[in-house]
Amino acid sequence: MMRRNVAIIGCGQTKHGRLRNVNTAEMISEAAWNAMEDAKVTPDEVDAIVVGNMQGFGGIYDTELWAGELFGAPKPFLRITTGGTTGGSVAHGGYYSVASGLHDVVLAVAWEKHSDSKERGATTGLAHVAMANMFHDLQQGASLKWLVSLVTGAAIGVSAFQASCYMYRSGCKVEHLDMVAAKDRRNAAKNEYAHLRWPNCTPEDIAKTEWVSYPLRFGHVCPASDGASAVVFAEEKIAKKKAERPAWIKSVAAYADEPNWLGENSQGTAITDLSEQLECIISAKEAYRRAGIKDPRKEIDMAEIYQPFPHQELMFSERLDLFDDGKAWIALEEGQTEIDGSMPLDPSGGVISTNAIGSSAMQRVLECALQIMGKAGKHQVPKDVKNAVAHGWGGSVNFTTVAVLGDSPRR
Amino acid sequence: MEKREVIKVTGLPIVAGFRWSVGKMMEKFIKSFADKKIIAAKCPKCGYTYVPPRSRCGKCYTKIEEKNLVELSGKGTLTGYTTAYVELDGKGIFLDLDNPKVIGAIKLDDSDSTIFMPLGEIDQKNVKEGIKVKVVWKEETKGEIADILYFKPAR
Amino acid sequence: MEEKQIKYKTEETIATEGEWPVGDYKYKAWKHHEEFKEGLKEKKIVGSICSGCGRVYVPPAYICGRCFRWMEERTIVSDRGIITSFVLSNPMKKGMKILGMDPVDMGIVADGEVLIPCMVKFDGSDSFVQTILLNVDPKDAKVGMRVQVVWAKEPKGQLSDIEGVEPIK
Amino acid sequence: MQRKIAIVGYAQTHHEADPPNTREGMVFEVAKGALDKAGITREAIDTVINVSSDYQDGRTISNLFLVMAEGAYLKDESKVEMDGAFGVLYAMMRILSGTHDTAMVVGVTQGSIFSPHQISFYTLDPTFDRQIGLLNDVAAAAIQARMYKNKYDVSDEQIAMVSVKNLVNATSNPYAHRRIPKPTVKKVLNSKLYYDPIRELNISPISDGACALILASEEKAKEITDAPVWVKGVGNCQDSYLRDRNLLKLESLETAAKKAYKMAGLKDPPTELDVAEVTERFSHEELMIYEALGLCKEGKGKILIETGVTERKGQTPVNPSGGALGADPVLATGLVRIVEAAKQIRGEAGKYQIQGVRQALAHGQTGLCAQSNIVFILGGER
Repeated sequence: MMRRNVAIIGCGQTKHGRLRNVNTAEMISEAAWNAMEDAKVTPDEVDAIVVGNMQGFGGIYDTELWAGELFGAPKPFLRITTGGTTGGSVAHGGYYSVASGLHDVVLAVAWEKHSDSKERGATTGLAHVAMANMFHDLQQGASLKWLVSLVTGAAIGVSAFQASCYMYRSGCKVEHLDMVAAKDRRNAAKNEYAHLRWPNCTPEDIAKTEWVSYPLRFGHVCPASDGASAVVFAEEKIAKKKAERPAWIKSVAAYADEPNWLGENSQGTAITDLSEQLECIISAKEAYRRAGIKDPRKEIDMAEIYQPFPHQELMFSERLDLFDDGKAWIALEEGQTEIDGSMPLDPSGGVISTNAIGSSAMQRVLECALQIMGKAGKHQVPKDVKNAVAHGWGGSVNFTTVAVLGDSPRR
Repeated sequence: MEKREVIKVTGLPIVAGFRWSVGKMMEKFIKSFADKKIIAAKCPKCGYTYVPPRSRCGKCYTKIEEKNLVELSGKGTLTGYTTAYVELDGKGIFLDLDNPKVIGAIKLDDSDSTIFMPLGEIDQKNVKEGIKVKVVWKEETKGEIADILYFKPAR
Repeated sequence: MEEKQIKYKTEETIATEGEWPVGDYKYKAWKHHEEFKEGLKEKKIVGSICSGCGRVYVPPAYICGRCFRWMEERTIVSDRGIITSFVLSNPMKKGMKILGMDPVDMGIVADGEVLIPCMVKFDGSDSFVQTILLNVDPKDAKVGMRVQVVWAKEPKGQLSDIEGVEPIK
Repeated sequence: MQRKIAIVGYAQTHHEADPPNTREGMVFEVAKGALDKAGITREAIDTVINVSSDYQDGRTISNLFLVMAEGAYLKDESKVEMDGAFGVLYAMMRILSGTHDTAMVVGVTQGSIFSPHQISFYTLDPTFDRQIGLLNDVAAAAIQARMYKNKYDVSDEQIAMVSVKNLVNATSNPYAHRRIPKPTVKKVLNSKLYYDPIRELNISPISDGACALILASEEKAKEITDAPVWVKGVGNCQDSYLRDRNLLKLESLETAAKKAYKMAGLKDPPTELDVAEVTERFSHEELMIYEALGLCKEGKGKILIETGVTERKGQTPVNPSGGALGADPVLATGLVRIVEAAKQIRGEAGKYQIQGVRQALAHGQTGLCAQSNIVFILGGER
């Protein structure tokens, strides 16, 4: 069958940070309107809207029922919500909406407003992922010491354990995590939409921050941001008419693994290495196959990786087949992953600098699109970006979204 | 098969709390309650008037700014209603009400939105679509949503 | 150092409040932990074994998603295994509040104690169990370390019967 | 549509108030059931769409724990957090794009663990309506029912007749939840009053339930089954928020239906549709649905119910399975409607089979007073 080509023709986002002068509806609509204006389309030209956020964080259920009119309702709406990968999944939904032939122009919007939660940071939402399990364990006579160890030791959830696994697997050291964090904070300083910006940040600066729980320091951890991002997808003819240099979606893939941490109500799962990330390996493989990419290391020019914690940038760059398993830290040491390196990773500063969870994986797609369209401004990578890969990660370390974007349609 | 029995798991008494920033338009709206005023946002293009105010017209997508805020009289027409014999307890249980409450759908004069507010000082028999109603404020208003007590028949 | 970081912030408007009573859900679960706890009473670690792929899940799981079938059989795995990952807490301090509790005051942990939450893969199982690494200097904690269960003196058939794990001497 | 798509397998649980089953158990039961029905194994599925709600399940990212039970291990997976029928739309998009050939959609809700009515309260504008604290899905529906009654002179008895029809139908559906012996108008009008004029038997029950459905592209469908049910048309639309919407009609449903009819090539839906399965959370809503679907003129829904047009023996039977008033596992309900419509086409509806069904409609909805609607047109012949 003939496949329909789909491109991103416009991107919009809010500044990220603590946005206490707008309500959620206004925040979402700002990003949506920025994207529509960038794409030079009006709501009347938009056929359908795909939305998503992580509902537990903002305390509102199906926010678009209330907020939809500010950016396009009445219209077909589709809500897609998959945890950390939500933004990536929403972008995939936007792609499929157009690729299906059911719609020609689709707006995809994703957001989070962490500051609406009374608890600090993202704890409300994150705790709720495990809440049902925790209640169950306590009812089954788990000790208070175990609970305290869970809450204090693993305050940042499963990621610290994952860092421990990854460091054992790859031989990388905490110093490498410091280097990743410093690089991303410097990149973020060039991105006016980023939440946490730290010009001239050095690994030594990061190393001076306190431990959250070893092996992760405060300097390694993402902030809890408010913000929204949006992109407009269009079919080939419209895309060519509306955009000078559209960012073509060559493929998307989002494979699910067994939950890596615990199963439903703390049943065992058959995974012991949190850094294996089989779902990412398969998603990447499928995405490259669908995009016609044979050698990602040669054909991919840059990547936006979902890395709320620095070991994840290294780990996922390997799972995305941009480096050998366990060897990304060597590329890091050689400066390959810098903004002017041979394989720039997260020139936007990534999730480690800006984490409005529901929007974060959408931001990766948006940032790749900006790089291809040449609209990334101060954090535009110096080399010509022909193909880019956008990654999202979430669930209980078992969901991955991958999108391959390019400067030309898939042949 | 008997192995697959099911138990119920109850939680700790934890409540997730939220505090939603209301944005500039809503802030004006709520704060003006202190002066016993109800304001609305009138679309500069199509004229549709939103109460509570919002920053973008849902009908023609025009941006609405603070200069487009208008003051309403606090009087309006009842366009629909229901008598509530139950109410949710916040945990999902419908509790019986000893004194049924009347909820009114009210279109305030010079506005196009419908707001859903309690009705008071009215006999249930007299609740009818089309009757005129007006806002009843707390004696001392502070600029918060609770300043509005209910709506009552206008005459 | 903090001052070098720029964090984006806006002025504040007023806020309205609301809640979500997450503690009021009445979840449903299998009795998998009942089976697990029965074993603990006799210092045994029970897992479920898939008749399709032979994987052993600890605590018992009911569905093997790989083979797409129920797991009816149960098996006992060793109480020895290896550390697959661990993290270190900051030293516990008096006055710390965790879920509204002061763990030092309550005698749950010692003042200055560093907790080592860890994941252990018991020999004969394909899962990890999250527990605490005990009786070891935090500096000596390592992934790959051989450990054994520290059992409660008198197991009562509850999850806390496994107090943690310690290095095998 | 750029590819033809068919329903090739399905399964649902027996919907109940509080069955001794877990979320995981229900999902596994229907996923396996749908595969068995289609006569294929998990390996034949390309992509899986989960339909569930974090608020309903009390777990953030609730779908992550269901990956294994729904057969999504190492599959291209996603989750739609609306009615299950929207999940089917997304699964269709994935097949239509040419990326996938087969898809499984699994929807699940356990009303027993937390009330969907409370969750409906969380959809309100948090800066105003949620603070006033009066509205929820039932209260909003009551205001709508009252407006509708007054505008079109509809009696409580006529509205109760919808409940009676669907509850009578539910008695012969083994999967239905609410089974009351010999439902009558009197029983409905004597049931507990919630928000006037809405009584207990005007409201859909709170159910635990799951439903799964397998879709396939034309080529795959023909390999899998001799009795594919083709998706001939689909349309969806979301209306404005409650405050700025005309509550007297379901405009977004009308838009959705028109789109679906056009795609399916229907010119005169009332005569061309042999049966409809719709999501009526409240009995008055079904009358409004008749109107929005174009089965009758505005305000004339009462005539269809009075004259028996939508009875099982009528010209256009609506909800022969008992509809949402018979069982409402919220996020799975629209999915169940599609399955019930497909069963009618395949002649597998048992005691409530309508004779000679060739074309059927299924409807799902999300939001207060049916704010977001989706319509499917299914057909048996090529």
